Amino acid sequence: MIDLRVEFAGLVLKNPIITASGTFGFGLEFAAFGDLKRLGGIVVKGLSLKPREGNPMPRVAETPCGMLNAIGIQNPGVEAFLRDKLPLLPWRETAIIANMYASSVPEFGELAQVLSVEEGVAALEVNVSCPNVSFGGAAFGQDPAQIRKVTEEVKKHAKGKPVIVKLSPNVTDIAACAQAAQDGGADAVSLINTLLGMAVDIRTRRPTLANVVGGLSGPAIKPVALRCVHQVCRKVLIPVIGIGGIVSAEDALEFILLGAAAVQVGTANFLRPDQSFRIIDDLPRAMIKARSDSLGELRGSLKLP
Amino acid sequence: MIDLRVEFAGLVLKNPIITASGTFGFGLEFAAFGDLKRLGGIVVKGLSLKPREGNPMPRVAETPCGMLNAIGIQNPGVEAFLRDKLPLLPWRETAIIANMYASSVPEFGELAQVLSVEEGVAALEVNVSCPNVSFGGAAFGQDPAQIRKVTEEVKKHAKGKPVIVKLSPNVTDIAACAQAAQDGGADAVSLINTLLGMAVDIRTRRPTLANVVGGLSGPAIKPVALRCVHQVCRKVLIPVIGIGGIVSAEDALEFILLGAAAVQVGTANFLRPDQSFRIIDDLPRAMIKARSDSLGELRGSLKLP
Amino acid sequence: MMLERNCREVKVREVRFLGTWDEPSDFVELTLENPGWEAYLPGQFAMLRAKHWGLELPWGRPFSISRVDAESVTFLIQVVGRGTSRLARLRQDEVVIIWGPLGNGFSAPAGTPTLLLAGGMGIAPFRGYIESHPSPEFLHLFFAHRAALDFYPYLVMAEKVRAEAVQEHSTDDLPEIIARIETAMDGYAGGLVLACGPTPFLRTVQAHALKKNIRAELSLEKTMACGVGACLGCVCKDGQGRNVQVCSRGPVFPAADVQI
Amino acid sequence: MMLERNCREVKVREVRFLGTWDEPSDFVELTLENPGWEAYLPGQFAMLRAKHWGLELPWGRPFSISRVDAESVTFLIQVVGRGTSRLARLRQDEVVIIWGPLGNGFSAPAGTPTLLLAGGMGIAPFRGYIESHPSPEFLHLFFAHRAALDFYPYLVMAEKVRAEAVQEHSTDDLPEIIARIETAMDGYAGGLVLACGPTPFLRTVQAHALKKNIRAELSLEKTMACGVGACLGCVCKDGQGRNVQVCSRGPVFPAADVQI
Ligand SMILES: Cc1cc2nc3c(=O)[nH]c(=O)nc-3n(C[C@H](O)[C@H](O)[C@H](O)COP(=O)(O)OP(=O)(O)OC[C@H]3O[C@@H](n4cnc5c(N)ncnc54)[C@H](O)[C@@H]3O)c2cc1C
Ligand SMILES: Cc1cc2nc3c(=O)[nH]c(=O)nc-3n(C[C@H](O)[C@H](O)[C@H](O)COP(=O)(O)OP(=O)(O)OC[C@H]3O[C@@H](n4cnc5c(N)ncnc54)[C@H](O)[C@@H]3O)c2cc1C
Ligand SMILES: Cc1cc2nc3c(=O)[nH]c(=O)nc-3n(C[C@H](O)[C@H](O)[C@H](O)COP(=O)(O)O)c2cc1C
Ligand SMILES: Cc1cc2nc3c(=O)[nH]c(=O)nc-3n(C[C@H](O)[C@H](O)[C@H](O)COP(=O)(O)O)c2cc1C
Ligand code: FES
Ligand code: FES
Repeated sequence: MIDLRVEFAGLVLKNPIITASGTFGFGLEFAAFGDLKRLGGIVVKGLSLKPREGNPMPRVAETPCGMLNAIGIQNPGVEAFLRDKLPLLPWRETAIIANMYASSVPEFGELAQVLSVEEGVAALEVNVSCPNVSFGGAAFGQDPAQIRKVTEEVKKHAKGKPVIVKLSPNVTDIAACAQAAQDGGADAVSLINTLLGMAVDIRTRRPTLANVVGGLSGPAIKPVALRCVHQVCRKVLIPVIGIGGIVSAEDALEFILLGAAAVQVGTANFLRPDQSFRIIDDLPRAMIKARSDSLGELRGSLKLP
Repeated sequence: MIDLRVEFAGLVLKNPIITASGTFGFGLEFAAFGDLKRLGGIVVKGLSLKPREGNPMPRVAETPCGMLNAIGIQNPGVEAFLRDKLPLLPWRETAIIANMYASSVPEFGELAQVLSVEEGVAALEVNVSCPNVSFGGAAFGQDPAQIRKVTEEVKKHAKGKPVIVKLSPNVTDIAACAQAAQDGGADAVSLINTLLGMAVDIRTRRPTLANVVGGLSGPAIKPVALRCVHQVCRKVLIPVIGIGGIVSAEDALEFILLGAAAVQVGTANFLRPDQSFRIIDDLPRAMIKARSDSLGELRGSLKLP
Repeated sequence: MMLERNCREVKVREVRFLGTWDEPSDFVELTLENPGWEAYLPGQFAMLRAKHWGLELPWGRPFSISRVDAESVTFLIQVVGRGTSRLARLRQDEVVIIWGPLGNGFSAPAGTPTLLLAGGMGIAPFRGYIESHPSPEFLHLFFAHRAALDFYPYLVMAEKVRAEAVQEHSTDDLPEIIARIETAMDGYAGGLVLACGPTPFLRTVQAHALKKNIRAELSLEKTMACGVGACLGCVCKDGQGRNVQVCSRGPVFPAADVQI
Repeated sequence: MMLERNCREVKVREVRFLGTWDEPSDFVELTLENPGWEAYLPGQFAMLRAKHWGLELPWGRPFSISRVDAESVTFLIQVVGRGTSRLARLRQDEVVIIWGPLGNGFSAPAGTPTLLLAGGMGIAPFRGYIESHPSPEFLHLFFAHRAALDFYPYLVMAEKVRAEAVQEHSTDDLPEIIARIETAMDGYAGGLVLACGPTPFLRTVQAHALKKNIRAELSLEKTMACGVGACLGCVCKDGQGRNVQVCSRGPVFPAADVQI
């Protein structure tokens, strides 16, 4: 039996496969399709202080090997999450990571305060990269100075819980953003969030999404995600969580070879709702392809010319 | 018969379908597959002052709904192009656009000088966005001040030939780059060039491309390209040429609805070498879908909420 | 109906396509191996994806479960785009990935006069509804359609329950069709009206139901990415203006509780 | 051979798959309708793409033309990845997009003792080579293979020309196989050696040809996006160290003129 455990940023995960925010609901939606306890971790849907209805419909569109979403962080608010969802999740066995969305620096701090007292929350993921909200979101994520500020503020209220800063690829220099997160005290960075994209319906002559633009995810963006993770791994010392277009165990290993400590699986959960579990099942086989029985040995072992 | 002619930036094209640089060779490679005179235009492979061998192999990789390339502007040099290729092209009937690559501002000027005396060259496309060369290329393309400088320099030597500046999507604010090109005197902008990406082979534990990173193109990036064209069309007054993931006449119309004056077809030429000709054949049918018989009426007619 | 038990048993299955097709058609009856479902509620749906689709289409596609027997499950599919055209080209024994039954179903109260309003492919769920209803003699099917009647399973259904069909040849026919729908609904003021069809059709039904205070249930159609309530891509507003997932909280909603 | 004429006639065609397969296999003989080709040079290849691939795989796939007759063209395909596995699942009459014949071919001088060195699927072009050669009695086929011999068309070919085959069971067999290749080549010092196979195999042939000054031609394999010389993704270095496209300037190169 290959040991799939990974440890980083104060987290101990059964395996490096974490489900990505917004693509796995609050986990409970997937309990029928696999044993949630088997997951390395679950990042829940983005949470805000107050409930949010999100953007108007339509807010998803399928694109070649990918999809656009402009959900706009619809969520029941952090209180409802802590009251109605978290207790039902197997948080003792699987890392439940809270994905945080706020529209100002102090609000991020407040949210961190509320979440960090919860035993069931393993870590905080700071979404400074959502392209689907008009205020906050990507605005922070595209400016290293802001990233640093938000990180410091969250860290201040995190009571020692690991703080993961989730980065946007819609920037000229993502490594500089990662550096800013590290400077702000982040325990890890996760990347990438979605690429800003758009779809058009020539019949109606309207954007397919009511929000006009949305975030592109799925296999289509994996090459961009790999490049970003590569750039960031070479720049920062804190652990990196790789995200973007992962649908298979091989894909996951590609990110780990670049140096990622773990990965998140997003859009692949829509390919079929048991896909994250299948990826975990398949990891040992994929590791054999890479001629290794140790994730530690694989991590960062990419040979560069 | 629907009139497909488009006029912009001093160019008169039979139709808005132009083949994109680096994906259609010097045009001659495709003469067996369609009548080159039927194309709206041909942008030839990137040209430099001196011949270039490009990057080491492997330098292409297929990705989901897309591909990576790191050709590195292999080309026989501008002199050989003018001597051996241009005379064989139907430049009286179809706009032959020279795509220019140089590694410094003065070199861009020199190249423009050489090209602009040629009757057979309809316009100059300035590639300030190639991700596959270590010096120049994207370095210019990510800095609006540099874009402006290069544009001014090329414009100065263009002897009135239209100057099209080709923009990179690997930036935080592509509209600012377009603005810089306009400020520098560009007659049009074309976008997008490829997204910086990467692929990894877990068996060899090496990047698939010898150059490590490469440019992502194809249907996968169409949503990003549409978003960029939308942002740029709302920002600048000069004409915009839409590029990125176009494989069908419908795709082309999507860009035209956003305001593009014409489009370029790249990776689709690899789907099958007659694809650009098929797109032209199919345009009238696609226009019926959008309930129009006029490209002028369609252009920029997107209804925003 | 064992819905509770059933729901916990929703799994992703890979099943074989049992049919064959002689020629391409825009309306196909897709029969798959029964994925081990013991029960379902008519009105529920499943997400389908041919195994060979690969990655170009990352989403499954939702289809109403039309009927289920011990060996098989049947869907009625109209080809409208990329996914449906691929499904309509399946060959025998090809593998389809399926998860379901998903969502809720229509109410099926015994002994209640019930009007089934079907628009186009909206007829699909009513096939199984009729077959499993405790008192089919109380059912009345009203079917509005555009394509020729033999593209739909109308005739086999009309053998089992009282049924009438009206064809929309052009939009000029709409006022009359709407009038007939409303008249039919008026006859079920004390009973139940179930509707499944395109959104404009559902709006007609909803407006009349609310106006005349007729108990009605509507099955909604939205683009779906996950089908299990996770992506929040399929929401509609409930009576209080709050977003609810059509896939997991619907697709069937009381007409009074949903904004369409 | 009418190559000149033929080259001008290269077009993209949509042709039907004429075969059927009983069961999945890793080695398939793919026979398509003849796309209207009147002639080709053995060693030339074509780009193939099943029409139903859609957009996930944007590139066609290059395969040596194995044989052509008035009705059909045949390729020998080993399943190694996404495109070949899709081709090996084609069903009868399914449409394949094809452009070719592409590239150059092997020399076929009459009356010249010629050694055909095939490694694995590198045997494909020699099938047609043997059939169309002006003096097959001068040919000798040497075939190095890994999979069982009956996965390849070796036996039908051995009926027509002198032939020997050697199987590589493990890498331990390599030194002996290399020795046999070199010995065979030595017998053709005054003639011609043609080689098609994996790159390490070609390197062996090239090294010995240069050492012993034997005239040899090598058919190269590179990942190809366009197949027509446009993308510059398939280049190798020529004798002067300049990049040349394998698809349009090859795939066959004189052993002395190419760096592999
Ligand atoms: C609960 C539910 C039950 C359904 N039951 C049936 C059924 O029994 N039979 C049947 O034929 N169809 C049914 N549909 C509709 C079916 O899901 C769509 O027609 C199908 O997903 C289209 O897939 P496509 O890939 O062919 O189209 P695409 O290529 O994705 O799109 C083509 C066109 O169809 C539209 N479209 C895409 N998805 C949907 C959708 N979910 N609903 C409506 N329009 C859509 C697109 O906007 C586009 O205009 C149902 C939908 C839902 C939500
Ligand atoms: C001129 C030429 C003639 C050829 N003739 C034949 C033939 O007659 N029969 C035959 O079976 N094969 C032949 N090949 C090889 C064949 O093209 C590849 O096996 C095929 O393209 C792989 O496609 P895939 O989608 O299945 O693999 P992919 O999924 O694209 O890749 C799977 C693996 O195959 C490798 N690969 C991809 N493309 C090529 C390539 N062009 N050459 C070598 N390896 C590749 C990849 O690096 C990867 O390791 C020929 C190649 C060339 C260039
Ligand atoms: C429908 C949808 C909703 C998402 N919601 C969130 C969110 O609330 N917070 C967040 O940080 N990322 C969100 N994301 C981004 C994903 O977590 C992930 O970063 C992105 O989709 C790239 O990964 P993928 O290609 O594997 O999907 C969402 C993505 C999708 C597709
Ligand atoms: C193989 C290849 C080579 C390219 N070479 C050039 C080049 O020399 N100059 C340039 O400006 N763009 C070059 N490009 C970028 C294309 O012109 C185009 O901008 C990009 O591929 C996006 O369009 P597409 O998605 O339609 O391919 C190249 C693209 C490819 C795939
Ligand atoms: S389809 Fe994903 S929430 Fe309904
Ligand atoms: S495959 Fe494109 S140049 Fe050879």
